[in-house]
Amino acid sequence: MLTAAPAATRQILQIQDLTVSFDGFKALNGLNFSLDEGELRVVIGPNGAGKTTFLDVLTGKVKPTKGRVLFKGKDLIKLKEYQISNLGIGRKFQTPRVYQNLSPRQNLELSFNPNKGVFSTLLGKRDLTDKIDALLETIGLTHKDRIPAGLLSHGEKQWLEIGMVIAQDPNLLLLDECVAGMTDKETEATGELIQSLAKDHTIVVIEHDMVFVRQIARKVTVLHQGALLCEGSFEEVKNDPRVIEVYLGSHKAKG
Amino acid sequence: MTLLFDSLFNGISIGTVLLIAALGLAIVFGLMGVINMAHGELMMLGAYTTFVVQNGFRQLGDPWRDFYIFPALIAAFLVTALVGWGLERGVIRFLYGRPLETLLATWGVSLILQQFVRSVNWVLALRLGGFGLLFFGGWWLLAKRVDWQRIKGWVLTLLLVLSTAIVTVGGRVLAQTYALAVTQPWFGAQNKDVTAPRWLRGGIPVGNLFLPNTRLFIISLTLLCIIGLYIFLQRTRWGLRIRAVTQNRAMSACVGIPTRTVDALTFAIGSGLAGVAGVAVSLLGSVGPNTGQNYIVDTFMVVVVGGVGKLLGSIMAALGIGIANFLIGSGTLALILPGVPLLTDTLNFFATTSMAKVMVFALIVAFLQVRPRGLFPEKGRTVDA
Amino acid sequence: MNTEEATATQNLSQNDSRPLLEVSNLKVYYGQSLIVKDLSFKIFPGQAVCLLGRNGMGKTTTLKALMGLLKDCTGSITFNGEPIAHYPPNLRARAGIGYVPQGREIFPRLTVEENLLIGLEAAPAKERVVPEFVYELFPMLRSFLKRLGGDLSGGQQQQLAIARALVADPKVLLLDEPTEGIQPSIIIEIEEAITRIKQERGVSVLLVEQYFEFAQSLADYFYLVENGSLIMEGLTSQMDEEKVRSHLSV
Amino acid sequence: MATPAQRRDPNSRHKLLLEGGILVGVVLALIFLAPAMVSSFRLNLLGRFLALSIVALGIDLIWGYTGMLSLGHGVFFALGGYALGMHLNLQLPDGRIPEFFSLYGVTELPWFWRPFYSFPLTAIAIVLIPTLVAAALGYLVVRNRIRGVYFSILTQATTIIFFNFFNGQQRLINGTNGLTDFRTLFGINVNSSEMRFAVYVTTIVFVALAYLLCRWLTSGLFGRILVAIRDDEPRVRFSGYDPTGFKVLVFAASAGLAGIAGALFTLQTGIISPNAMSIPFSIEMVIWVAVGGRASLVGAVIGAVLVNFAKSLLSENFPEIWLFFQGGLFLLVVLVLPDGLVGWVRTQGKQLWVTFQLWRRRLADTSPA
Amino acid sequence: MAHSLNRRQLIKMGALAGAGVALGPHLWVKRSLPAYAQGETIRVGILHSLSGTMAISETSVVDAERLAIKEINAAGGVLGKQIEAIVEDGASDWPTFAEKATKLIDSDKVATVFGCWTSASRKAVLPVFESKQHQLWYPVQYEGQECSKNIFYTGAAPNQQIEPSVEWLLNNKGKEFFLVGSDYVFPRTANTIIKAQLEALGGKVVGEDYLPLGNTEVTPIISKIRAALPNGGVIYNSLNGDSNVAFFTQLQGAGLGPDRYPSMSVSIAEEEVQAIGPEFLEGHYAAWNYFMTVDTPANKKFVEAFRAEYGQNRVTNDPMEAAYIMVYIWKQAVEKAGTVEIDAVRQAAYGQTFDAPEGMVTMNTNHHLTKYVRIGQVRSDGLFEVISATDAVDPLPWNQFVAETKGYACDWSDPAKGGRYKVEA
Ligand SMILES: Nc1ncnc2c1ncn2[C@@H]1O[C@H](COP(=O)(O)OP(=O)(O)OP(=O)(O)O)[C@@H](O)[C@H]1O
Ligand SMILES: Nc1ncnc2c1ncn2[C@@H]1O[C@H](COP(=O)(O)OP(=O)(O)OP(=O)(O)O)[C@@H](O)[C@H]1O
Ligand SMILES: NC(N)=O
Ligand SMILES: [Mg+2]
Ligand SMILES: [Mg+2]
Repeated sequence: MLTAAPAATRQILQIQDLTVSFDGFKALNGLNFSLDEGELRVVIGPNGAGKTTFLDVLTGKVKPTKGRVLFKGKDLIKLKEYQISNLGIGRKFQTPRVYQNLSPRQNLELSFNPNKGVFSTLLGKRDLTDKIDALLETIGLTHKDRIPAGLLSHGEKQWLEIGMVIAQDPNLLLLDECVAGMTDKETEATGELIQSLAKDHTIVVIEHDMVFVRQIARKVTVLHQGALLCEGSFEEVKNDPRVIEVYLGSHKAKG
Repeated sequence: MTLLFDSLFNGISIGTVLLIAALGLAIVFGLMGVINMAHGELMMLGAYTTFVVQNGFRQLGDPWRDFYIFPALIAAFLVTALVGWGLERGVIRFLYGRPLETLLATWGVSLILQQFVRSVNWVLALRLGGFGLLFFGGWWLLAKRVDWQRIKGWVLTLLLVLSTAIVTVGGRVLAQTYALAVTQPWFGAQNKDVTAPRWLRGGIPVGNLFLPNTRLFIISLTLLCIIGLYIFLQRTRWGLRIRAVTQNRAMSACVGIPTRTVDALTFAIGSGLAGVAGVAVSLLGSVGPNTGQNYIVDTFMVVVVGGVGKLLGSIMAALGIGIANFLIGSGTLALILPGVPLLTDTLNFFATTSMAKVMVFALIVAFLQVRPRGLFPEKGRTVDA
Repeated sequence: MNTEEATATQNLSQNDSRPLLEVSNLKVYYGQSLIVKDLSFKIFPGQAVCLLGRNGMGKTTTLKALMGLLKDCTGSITFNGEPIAHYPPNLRARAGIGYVPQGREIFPRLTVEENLLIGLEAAPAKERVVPEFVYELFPMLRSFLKRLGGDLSGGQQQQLAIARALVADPKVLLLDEPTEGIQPSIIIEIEEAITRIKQERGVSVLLVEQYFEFAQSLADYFYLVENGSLIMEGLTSQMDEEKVRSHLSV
Repeated sequence: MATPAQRRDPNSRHKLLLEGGILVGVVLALIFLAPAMVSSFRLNLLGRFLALSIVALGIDLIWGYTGMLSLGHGVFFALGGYALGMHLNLQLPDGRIPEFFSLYGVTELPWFWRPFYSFPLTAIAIVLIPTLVAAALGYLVVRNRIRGVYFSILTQATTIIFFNFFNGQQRLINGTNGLTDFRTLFGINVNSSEMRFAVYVTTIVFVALAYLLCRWLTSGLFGRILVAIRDDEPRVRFSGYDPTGFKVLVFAASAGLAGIAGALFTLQTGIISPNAMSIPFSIEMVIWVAVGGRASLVGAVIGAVLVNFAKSLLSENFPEIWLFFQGGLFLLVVLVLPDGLVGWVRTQGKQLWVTFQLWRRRLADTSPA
Repeated sequence: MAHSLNRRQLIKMGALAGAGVALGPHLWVKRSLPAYAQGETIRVGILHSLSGTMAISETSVVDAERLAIKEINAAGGVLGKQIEAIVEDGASDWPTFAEKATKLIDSDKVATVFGCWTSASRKAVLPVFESKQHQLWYPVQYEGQECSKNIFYTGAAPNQQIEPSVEWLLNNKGKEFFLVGSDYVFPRTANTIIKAQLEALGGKVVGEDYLPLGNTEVTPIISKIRAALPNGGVIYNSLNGDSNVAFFTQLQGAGLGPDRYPSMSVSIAEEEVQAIGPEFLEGHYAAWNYFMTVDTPANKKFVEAFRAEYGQNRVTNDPMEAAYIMVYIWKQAVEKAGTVEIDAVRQAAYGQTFDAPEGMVTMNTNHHLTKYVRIGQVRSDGLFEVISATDAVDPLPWNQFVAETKGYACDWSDPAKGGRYKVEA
């Protein structure tokens, strides 16, 4: 396994014994997990392993049955979704979720706003045009910046939502399957984008695309049946027989 | 003990009326998501159908006149189902996915239906029928021509003008020739009298109590409807189809469900149930153009308090509201809970029918604070996600 | 690109020379804008055809048009020798077109079992039981029969969507990015299963896929779409990979 | 459908100026041209309908933009109306109480009437009471994440509560009859033509102000968040916004507007009764907005004025069967103009414009030949 | 899918067609109506609810008014001119009443207005008629406590209906009363009067309940009546419209028959009996000035004329008769004044007598009619058996049982007295 993180790096996220149960079914089952500040972590695992549920807990969408979640030392469990978001956690959902009747430009503008109170939103003055233009360029939607986002294709929505998380500028980015439905080249571009973001953000990426995982992975966590199966470098994980058994499949894994 | 039983029976009596009125809505609104403001008017049509059937059976003389209620149930179901079917084909189907628009459109429909029963006479009926025959018949005939698409626009305009002109003139001639016989409204604005058959009047004395037959009849009718509905939704594939179609119309079509038929049929059944409710209501209250208006808010309340889309929820909600209504309105609650002076005073203040309504609705508001999605809320990931 | 030659090759590879699905001059508008521009292609019985293209190029739009979900489209669609362009979607489904849409489109408030039963609506046979093989292909489904479709994880939903299309025993399967969100081992199984269905039952497949290797190994023939037009087609076995990939990048 | 959200392109200033110009133009036309063109009866109707357009603006704000369908705005409208009505009923010589009290044997003015002797307090109450009631109700409801039809039904239940209460309390507020028989305001006869014109002008000014308020709320980031809440409220939370505050604010604001509208309407109609809290009236308000065009402020104003004029004219010309038309009108609008009149003008108007341009060009091309 | 492309167009057409069918004829009739040129007719307004809850009652009143106008026109009109009625729909909405009243006065310049049913609508239009110095004729029994210079009231004042009926009940049916009414001003005020009267005459009110207009759930009330009057007693009923049907069917369903629980209704007339069903009402009582069964030549003529005009199955009732009367009294007043000028007509109306279906009535200077009071019992055919009748009773708009108005009267013929003056003892 990896060496323990140097004492200087602070742990930004600590999770102990996290359990989420839905009418008796344990989507997460005694999960322990921690993340250092500035880390880029990839989480993989079979369908239904609990990866999305894990993000649901982190963002306040699901309240855990048991366990502790500390972000920057604060307990997240009692907080509401928007409070968590304002603490610095941004999320991209598994199926892209953008504001259908707002244009990509407006979607981004909404995420850029630093003060999200009612009155500061109403009274605040800001000009973000340049920043938004730059971001639109990055996500390749400059030419579609004025049409309602609901009309974008699937891949374009994926890009837009990535842009929205970036615009939010959180300390911790949670990206749930952000390259699904992208071409190989675009996947690669996304990988590069994520790596450049990783310079000054902590990031959790959930993915099934092994090529992509290999491109960006430093440390990989494997979830299985709501608990930690193993953790390590890409090569370590890829060759772990348990991972091959439950996840990759025996013959020809991609990547 | 009698007090309790009395309250229970009376509460259930009130509740079943709400329930039978709400059953159709539980389908149309609960399952299909159509905010049908004309639901009350469909009930009204059911009540008018009862009136017509009753008069027909009166002509038949004695043994028959007491059994009009059964054919009336069938007729009311069929008439309102037919109207519902037309409504779905003509209006609702263009509005799926826009629930709030259905509210506005059906509001328009409800106004039209109200006015229709006030104004309808032979002239109007023949005009509408004649127009339908001329216009749509002409359309049907001409649509067989090969160059139809090309000539469609102006031919339809022509047909429209022609058939309107013909029925207008025809109607006038008719009105002048036969005068009162054809211009007299069928129903008019006045209320009509539907009298329960003799065997439904009176009641059964049980100890100190008196259980009115009409109420017992309505309770049984409601039970019957619930059972029928349950079988339809759970034991046939329709229930599944309806739910699939309302959740995702496009995908339902893609798995081979004839969505149009499902929509029309579902709406027709929901409307037909409204008609049946109309029969029940005609035994209790008046039959008039406004008959439906009195029920519309309460029925929506029932469906929502129960949890939209939950049949069981609607049942519980209706009974709950009924019992609360009775307990508060009759002042029984104040009798049951003596001792606390302030509470008793408050309860007495609300112990008139009018103020009981205030109290019951206030309780509903409070209830929704506690259970924002009704008695039986949808659960799971997709809710509020 | 020599279309005739390609078609000839295609025909050669088939015993039955009549295409199962033939699309010619398909045009789709969204409002004023033309999204699919004059697309023509064929699929033969038992053949797997892949539609490649970058994001937003009109692949999903094409499949939706084939299902009859879009109103502003022109062109002819022939299925099994019958023109079906005027059919509503449910008749197309009943005629034997199975569809796995992008975004899964599971019925969220139906249970897994009900979702599968709904899939049977298009089945030609009248018996209403879910065939066993879908549970073998996706064992997960069996353990979650009573769970709401909307509660499933993304990948589980995707599996359910494929299963839902398979239960109806379609003649042609339209798959819009079927591997999205599915774990690698199951992708392999899906690939094997589709190959098997194709061979054993002669089911044709129209596949839209970004996962290049998957597309390559499953499809016999490919079409490359850019901005709503075909720019390249051919047998997958003879595909100029570099050229295709260059079109797939921005 | 999509919001005409303002784009910050270089000529946005220009557009803003244009819009302001048009607004001033319309206001001036209404004040100076309309009286010369229509009879005093119609002018009075126009004044009333303009008052109603203020509620319509409020409804558009919460329904058109934020997606909260209130079926109970009649309550806020009536609260505003009653506030002013009480003040008008108290314009009596020393110590006498409004006449209707004697019907029920009430000899002493109920305590809550007292503040309404003062016009400033009344003016504050007209806005503040509806706003506070809405804020309290809105907070409870929104905080519990009651949305969609649940919200609508809840507002409907509230309406019934208020209606029955006002309807049943003859001794406090004159029950069904409502407040009527207004004589003077500021010592001037409310039926005098000067007063009527003054009220008319005031109404126009308030419509303009309400328009500006809504315009301010719906443009810019705030407006976009409203739309985002309408589209996907839970998602908004993950973007870091608490929708509660936003929703309560616009709900309260729209209730305040309804209160003002109610007061102006009452003054011009001469009566406020619990009928204003009846369900049909609240539904009609929504219909005005739908007819004009959801999520279009101009549409709300136009819708309110047009629908009401249509209703007036239809019922005058076909008193026996006008409901056929009224119902037909709603049907037609919903089916044929799904985006309301303004939406229709936007799409069809654009098309017509394009056709017209083409035609002109063709004309220009062929003319020299 | 070309068919869906055209759906808008089709709907539009369908709607137009529907509208055409429904309205074309009306447009036609409308335009062809006044055969006589403008200025040769006298316009009058008719202002009732033709839609909404109150349409149930008010439409037949319109029928009666139209009949009277038609008869007058057939007999040569008034002042040699034909009367032209402009009908407006108050839509059961009080502000709408006010709006339409204004319209009739300002736009149509009518000579007078016949209209209203509910007291609420009358109160709503009262300021309009007063501020415009115009005139309303109001045909329904009401709660009194009002005496406007601009309104003529041709229905009963409380002392011409409620008070005598209470007295009759006390004398004949019992001392314990349960009061049921619709939740609006007439029943509430009527019950205030009844309570004062019972207190003065030694009766007792054992319970009181109000149902919202149009509400039909009466189960709690029935329970209360049984609880309050276990051994029978008098039910005094001022429910309006729809609620009555529910009330009487359930009263019978619960076994509370007229033998032990006689009820006296003041808002149920022949039309309502038809709608409720005579079998539920048989044996119950109602108090009115007029019943269809009143045996006078004038009534015979009235009923025949009405049925000839509107159909043999139609019935007449008290408000219809009052409406019929008021058109004639207005006509007589106009003829006496020689003009339609409001004030002249008002002066001329005082003392007008008319041989009405109910008997000879006289317009008083307090703007109310001297009328006959009758108690009727419902027969099996749905008409009333008149079982008690008084001589003509003079109207007292200000109630003499209610403390605040005791000793007050109204007289508009004397400027010194006016609407509310203290009568010297
Ligand atoms: N509300 C719920 N009710 C019941 N079961 C649930 C609920 N939410 C999640 N589950 C179950 O919990 C398990 C974990 O789901 P989750 O979405 O976290 O998986 P995942 O790891 O993200 O999978 P994928 O890779 O397919 O996205 C699944 O089996 C899912 O069916
Ligand atoms: N309803 C719509 N109205 C207008 N434009 C639309 C609509 N739906 C899609 N589009 C546009 O049509 C184009 C093609 O979309 P489509 O979904 O077919 O792309 P795709 O090839 O499937 O892309 P992806 O790989 O991202 O799924 C996109 O540019 C999209 O913005
Ligand atoms: N005056 C009445 N009956 O309202
Ligand atoms: Mg997931
Ligand atoms: Mg796609």
